[in-house]
Amino acid sequence: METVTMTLVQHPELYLECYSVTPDLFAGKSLAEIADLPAHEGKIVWKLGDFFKFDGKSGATAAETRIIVNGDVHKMKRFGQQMTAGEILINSAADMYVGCWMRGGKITVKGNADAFLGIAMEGGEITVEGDATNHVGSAYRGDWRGMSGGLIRVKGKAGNDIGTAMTGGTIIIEGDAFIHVLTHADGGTVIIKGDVEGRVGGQMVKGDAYVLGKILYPLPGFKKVATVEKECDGQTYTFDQYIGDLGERKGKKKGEVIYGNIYLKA
Amino acid sequence: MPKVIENVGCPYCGCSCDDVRVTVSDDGKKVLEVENVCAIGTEIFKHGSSDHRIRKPRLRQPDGSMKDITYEEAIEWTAQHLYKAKKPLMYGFGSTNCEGQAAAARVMETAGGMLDNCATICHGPSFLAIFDNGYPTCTLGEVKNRADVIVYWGSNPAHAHPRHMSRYSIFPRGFFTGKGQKKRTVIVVDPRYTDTANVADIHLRVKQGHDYELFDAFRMVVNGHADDLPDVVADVPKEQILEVAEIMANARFGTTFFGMGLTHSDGRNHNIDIAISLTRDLNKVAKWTIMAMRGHYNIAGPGVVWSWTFGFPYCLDLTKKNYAHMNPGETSSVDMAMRDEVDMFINIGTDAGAHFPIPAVQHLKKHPWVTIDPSINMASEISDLHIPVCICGVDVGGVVYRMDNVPIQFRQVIDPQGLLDDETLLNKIADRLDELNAQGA
Amino acid sequence: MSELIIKNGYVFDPISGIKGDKADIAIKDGKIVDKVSAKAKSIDANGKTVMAGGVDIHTHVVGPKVNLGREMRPEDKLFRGSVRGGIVKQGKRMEMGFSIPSTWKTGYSYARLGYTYVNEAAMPPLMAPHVHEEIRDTPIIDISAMPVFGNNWFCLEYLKNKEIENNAAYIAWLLKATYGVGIKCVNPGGTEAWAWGENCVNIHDPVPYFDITPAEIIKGLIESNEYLGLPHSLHLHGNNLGNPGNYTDTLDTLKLAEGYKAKNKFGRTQVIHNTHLQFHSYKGNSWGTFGSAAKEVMDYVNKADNITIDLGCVTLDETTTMTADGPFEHHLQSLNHLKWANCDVELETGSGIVPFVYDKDSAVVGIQWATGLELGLYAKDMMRVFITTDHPNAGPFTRYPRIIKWLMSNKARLATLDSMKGKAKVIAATDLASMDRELNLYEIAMMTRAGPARALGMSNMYGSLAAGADANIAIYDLDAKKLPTDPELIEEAFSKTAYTIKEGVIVVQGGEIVAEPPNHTVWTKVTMPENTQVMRDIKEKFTKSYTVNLENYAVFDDHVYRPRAIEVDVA
Amino acid sequence: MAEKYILNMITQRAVEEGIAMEIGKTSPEYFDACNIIEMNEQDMKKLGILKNTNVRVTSESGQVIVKAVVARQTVYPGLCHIRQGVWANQVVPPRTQSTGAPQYSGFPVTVESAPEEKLKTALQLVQGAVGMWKEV
Repeated sequence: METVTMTLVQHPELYLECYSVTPDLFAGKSLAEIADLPAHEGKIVWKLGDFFKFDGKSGATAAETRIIVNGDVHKMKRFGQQMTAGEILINSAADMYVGCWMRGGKITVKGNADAFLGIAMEGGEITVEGDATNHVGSAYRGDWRGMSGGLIRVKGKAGNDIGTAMTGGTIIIEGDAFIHVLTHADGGTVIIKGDVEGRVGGQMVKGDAYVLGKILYPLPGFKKVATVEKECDGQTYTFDQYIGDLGERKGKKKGEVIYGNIYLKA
Repeated sequence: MPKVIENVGCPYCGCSCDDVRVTVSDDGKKVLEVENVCAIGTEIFKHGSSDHRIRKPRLRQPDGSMKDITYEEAIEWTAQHLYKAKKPLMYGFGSTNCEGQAAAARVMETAGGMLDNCATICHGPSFLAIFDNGYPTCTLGEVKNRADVIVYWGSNPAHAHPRHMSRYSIFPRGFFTGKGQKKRTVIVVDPRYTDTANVADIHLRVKQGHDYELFDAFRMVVNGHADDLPDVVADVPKEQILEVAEIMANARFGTTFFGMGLTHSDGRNHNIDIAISLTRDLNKVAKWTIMAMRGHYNIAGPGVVWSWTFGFPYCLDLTKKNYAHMNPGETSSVDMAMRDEVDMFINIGTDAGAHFPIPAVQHLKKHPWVTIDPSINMASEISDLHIPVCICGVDVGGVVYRMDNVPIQFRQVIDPQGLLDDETLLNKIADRLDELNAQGA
Repeated sequence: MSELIIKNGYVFDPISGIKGDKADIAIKDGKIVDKVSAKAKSIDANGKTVMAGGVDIHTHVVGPKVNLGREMRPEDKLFRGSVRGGIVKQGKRMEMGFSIPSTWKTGYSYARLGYTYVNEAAMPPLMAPHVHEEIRDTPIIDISAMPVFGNNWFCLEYLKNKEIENNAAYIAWLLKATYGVGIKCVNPGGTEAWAWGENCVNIHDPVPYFDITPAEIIKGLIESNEYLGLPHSLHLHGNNLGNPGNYTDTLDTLKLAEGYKAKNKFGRTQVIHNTHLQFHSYKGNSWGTFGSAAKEVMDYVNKADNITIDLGCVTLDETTTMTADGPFEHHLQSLNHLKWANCDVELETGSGIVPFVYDKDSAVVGIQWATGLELGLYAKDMMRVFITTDHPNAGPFTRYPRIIKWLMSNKARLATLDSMKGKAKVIAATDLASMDRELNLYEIAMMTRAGPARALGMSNMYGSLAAGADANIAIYDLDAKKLPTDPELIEEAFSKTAYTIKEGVIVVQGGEIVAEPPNHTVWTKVTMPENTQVMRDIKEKFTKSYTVNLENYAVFDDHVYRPRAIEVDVA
Repeated sequence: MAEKYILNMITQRAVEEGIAMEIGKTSPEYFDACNIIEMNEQDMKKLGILKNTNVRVTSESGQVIVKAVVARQTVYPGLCHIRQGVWANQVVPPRTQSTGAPQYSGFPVTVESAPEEKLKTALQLVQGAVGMWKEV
């Protein structure tokens, strides 16, 4: 694997859209060609080279390309948009849409990530060492096809709309979360290791939520059915199992009704 | 001889009443009398012929004072700043006609900027819910003619839509509802005992910010899980939930009118989303519709006009010039203000100065600020340039969209006396931008 | 005086009977003429196919339900693969949306396909000003819109009492009030029933309260239409759309036209135009036994020369269904569980919208796809059978070139069929695999311009290359004498014209928009003696039941853009 | 000295505010209509606030002086309401939960008796916030 290191030399005045920063677009290009890739700041179309200095070398394919981003890029959006393979390491906080519509590969953000982290992700892995905000692994507005595969791990806390309209894949929030976890989901798994304010699994057709802390305001649509031992992110705990959302429509498989589940640590 | 103009549209709330009678002076310059209008609407017509109306654009001077300038100078100033800005934002349209909104779309597409309307801080979450779950609705006449159960949820028409209950919902005698209020059941869900709750048959005093749970509870009942319901949900006792669910399920025709109580509290769009889910559930057993209590007489307008222009109703990012992008939370005015994402602000037909949370105003004020509005308001009084325009429905007519998206044709009642209307002003700005773009290219 | 001559193209013009001969088409001041002066600008169409500008008889491109579809589907504008779906920057304004394009994209896209006139198939009268605002903002193409009548309280009451004359007078008044072009009827009675959560599933199912049946509504509207002698016939979307086994209801509906003869001065021959017939031609009694009844239905249509139809072909895309058939959309959302919009319109109509994914691997979808094509291939009189997708219901109109490809090439059909997971079921439930008919360009010209123009009663203006018609012309990069063996090239040629000419102005060249002349709003102006009874009824309904004042209901003249009236006199 | 006690604040339209707004945001009518906080009587007692006296309302994003009144459209204990407009927006948090709509309804505030504090006009508040206010 080859590595391209991009180091911030100039802060944008507003926000910069770094949709070109993906292993797919860097692969097979010289540093000069990479520096020539576009980035929008409002209506101005800049080149990545106007903000970053580039070192190293890209691989022949996305899978063979690692990108390291140095400098404070918290005002830069859309790192790893639609990437299919390779790696991105961001050594600071990043703005919105990290790994949006991502299909494969790996992204690590050392700091915080802003909203719409990994929205509509299909595969790959995102790790955020700081906090995330709202809409982690949720769907784009109006789409009933949210995150469908891959793994998002947030080591800090997160806000609202985690896994909205999710259909597959896994989201792990190691800290607390606010409201709306797996809302409208039709599959997928969300693990919250801290506490949640409420609205876990609202309008959920199918899917699994694991909460290791407390749910302050549980929804009336969930009913406790069992106490079970389950593995959750490599550890086994005893959970109270709730099924729901009983207000929402439910599918059937082999004559059995399929429910969404909340596993709340007992 | 004073002249009476009938069937005039009222430029206040989303009721967009079109039965106002206005008497104007012989010279067509003054409104003498208005009838069939609520107290708020009256003030708008009065204001239209006030001697204190601003009639010339005003540019702020280095000493902080405002100096009258010509429209041509104001157009030039605005076009130049739009041209220079990397990411200008035009926001407002609570009180403009659709013709003006279409012209605004052209301006911001040409400028490569952001375009947003007041829905962003009002019913924007309702749009988000419509995106996610659809919108089973009807026109207001259906409610008047058919509805036997009416729910006002987080909305307070007694204050915000003064003639709503009398023209469209509770009181009128419609075709199948000849007995009017007597045959209708009215339910109000609100954390306050509002003046609307006061005329209702049932008031559910929901715990503020917990409407989502209450909707979930209703859906449980409608979908056959009443037995699993907790004793109290969002401060509402189970018996009351069962009682109201029974009324809803037995409606011949029911309508839920929802307002800011849902869009402004925790969960925002999800509160409406689940209300739509409940409406869908109820349509399995009864006939149900749902409607947003849109605030202004034509605030549905920009959503309609920009949807046919760009495919999105609000929060438009037109900076890419060849395609539009929308994602509220990112491209919404208050979020962009708070993140310092924009570098010019045009406030049109609204008052961001008064209605945005003050930190957002402080952020926006770091950059050039233009206010296009007939009145002196908070935005005009902090702006660099204030351009007065016609009041739609008073000095200029046009098409407006009522809260149920029914287009209503508004009439001009008095002479604009030299004031430009929004459409003309904005098209002149767009023409000038076309020239600047051509020169730049 | 602008003059233009198109030289040496292979001309296909069913209206004047030209079947692919090399001919020159002369244009002067926006009209087709017999000849022009030597100074005329010339276009070399050598080796190319020349047809009149396309005419779409049934599409949903402007108005409230189309626009709510746009509004409620931001994802229709999102990434599709690596690019944004269907967003092309070619005109002056942005082009947005795939299944429900923005008004600008609509105009530009139709022009690129060589279409210059389209008929918006459903205008709720109360919302007419909205329709006209969108027509203003749709570039290039002329547009007419049909107000919907099949669930209108006035019509239900007049027709219940057999008052054809009053019903006709009301229709004439409403055409003027809305600047509408003709009579649309959607799920007669069923949409009114839906206002109470019910439906009329066949033509004898009575409408709640109004005590009338769909059959009576349909016959009454035919009679009213012929009483007025409107340019177009009753434009019908019948009951029980979309359900297995519905073809018997369709045949019952079509038989209602028996004994009626078209009375008009426009050369129209049909009394019913049955739209999107594909959705009405199903066998079976469940989704498991679902099958095509295209043969049974077309056998009837072929015999009944007072009927025209359009296909409503499924294009195998993710699209957005939208119709004034409110109960159908409610039913559809219960099947696919996607978002659902509905809007019941007071005293008049309703509508529903549900996104739909026509997944080619679903056997039912494959059968729908085959059914639409079978209808076209079983047709005998191509002047009565028109290509549509019921845009955007069975797919976006931007796929017309693909439908043309399938109709013109058995190879293309079999290739698509081969790619379907449910291929075996599709073959078993339809005749398509055994049909080797391939339509020719003359037949395509009948199905896409000459036929629809005649059915709309406008073949003196549109869909024709005869002298006197509007100079609306499409030149396709297709050598009519040497059609490509690769069917994909047929699709490509019909996707982007070499030239599109609108009223004598070149608007598309090499697939790119080069000009945007103003379009027209086409409508029907009926002149007839005032009917005091009807005027009284109108006043009463507005006083008692509408929420908009009568004086604000009719579209103001200055809210109609560049109107072009078709005049009808009723003595 | 009253203790600090967290209330849940909402801000909504009122007809008085609507009328006054159309008269003008710099009018005395607007001033009178919008600079009041409506509370439950129990909360006022608990906080030692006398009816129709000024209080200081503080949220995570700012503070404002308004006059405390017993809500005519009753709020339950723990809930308070300032009519939408300039005064409410001094304390409304601009956070939107990534929807674009600020937290107008349902945010924590403290309300303290401040009878000596003066009410500010709308213009004074808004121009003051952006450094443009000049005493005349």
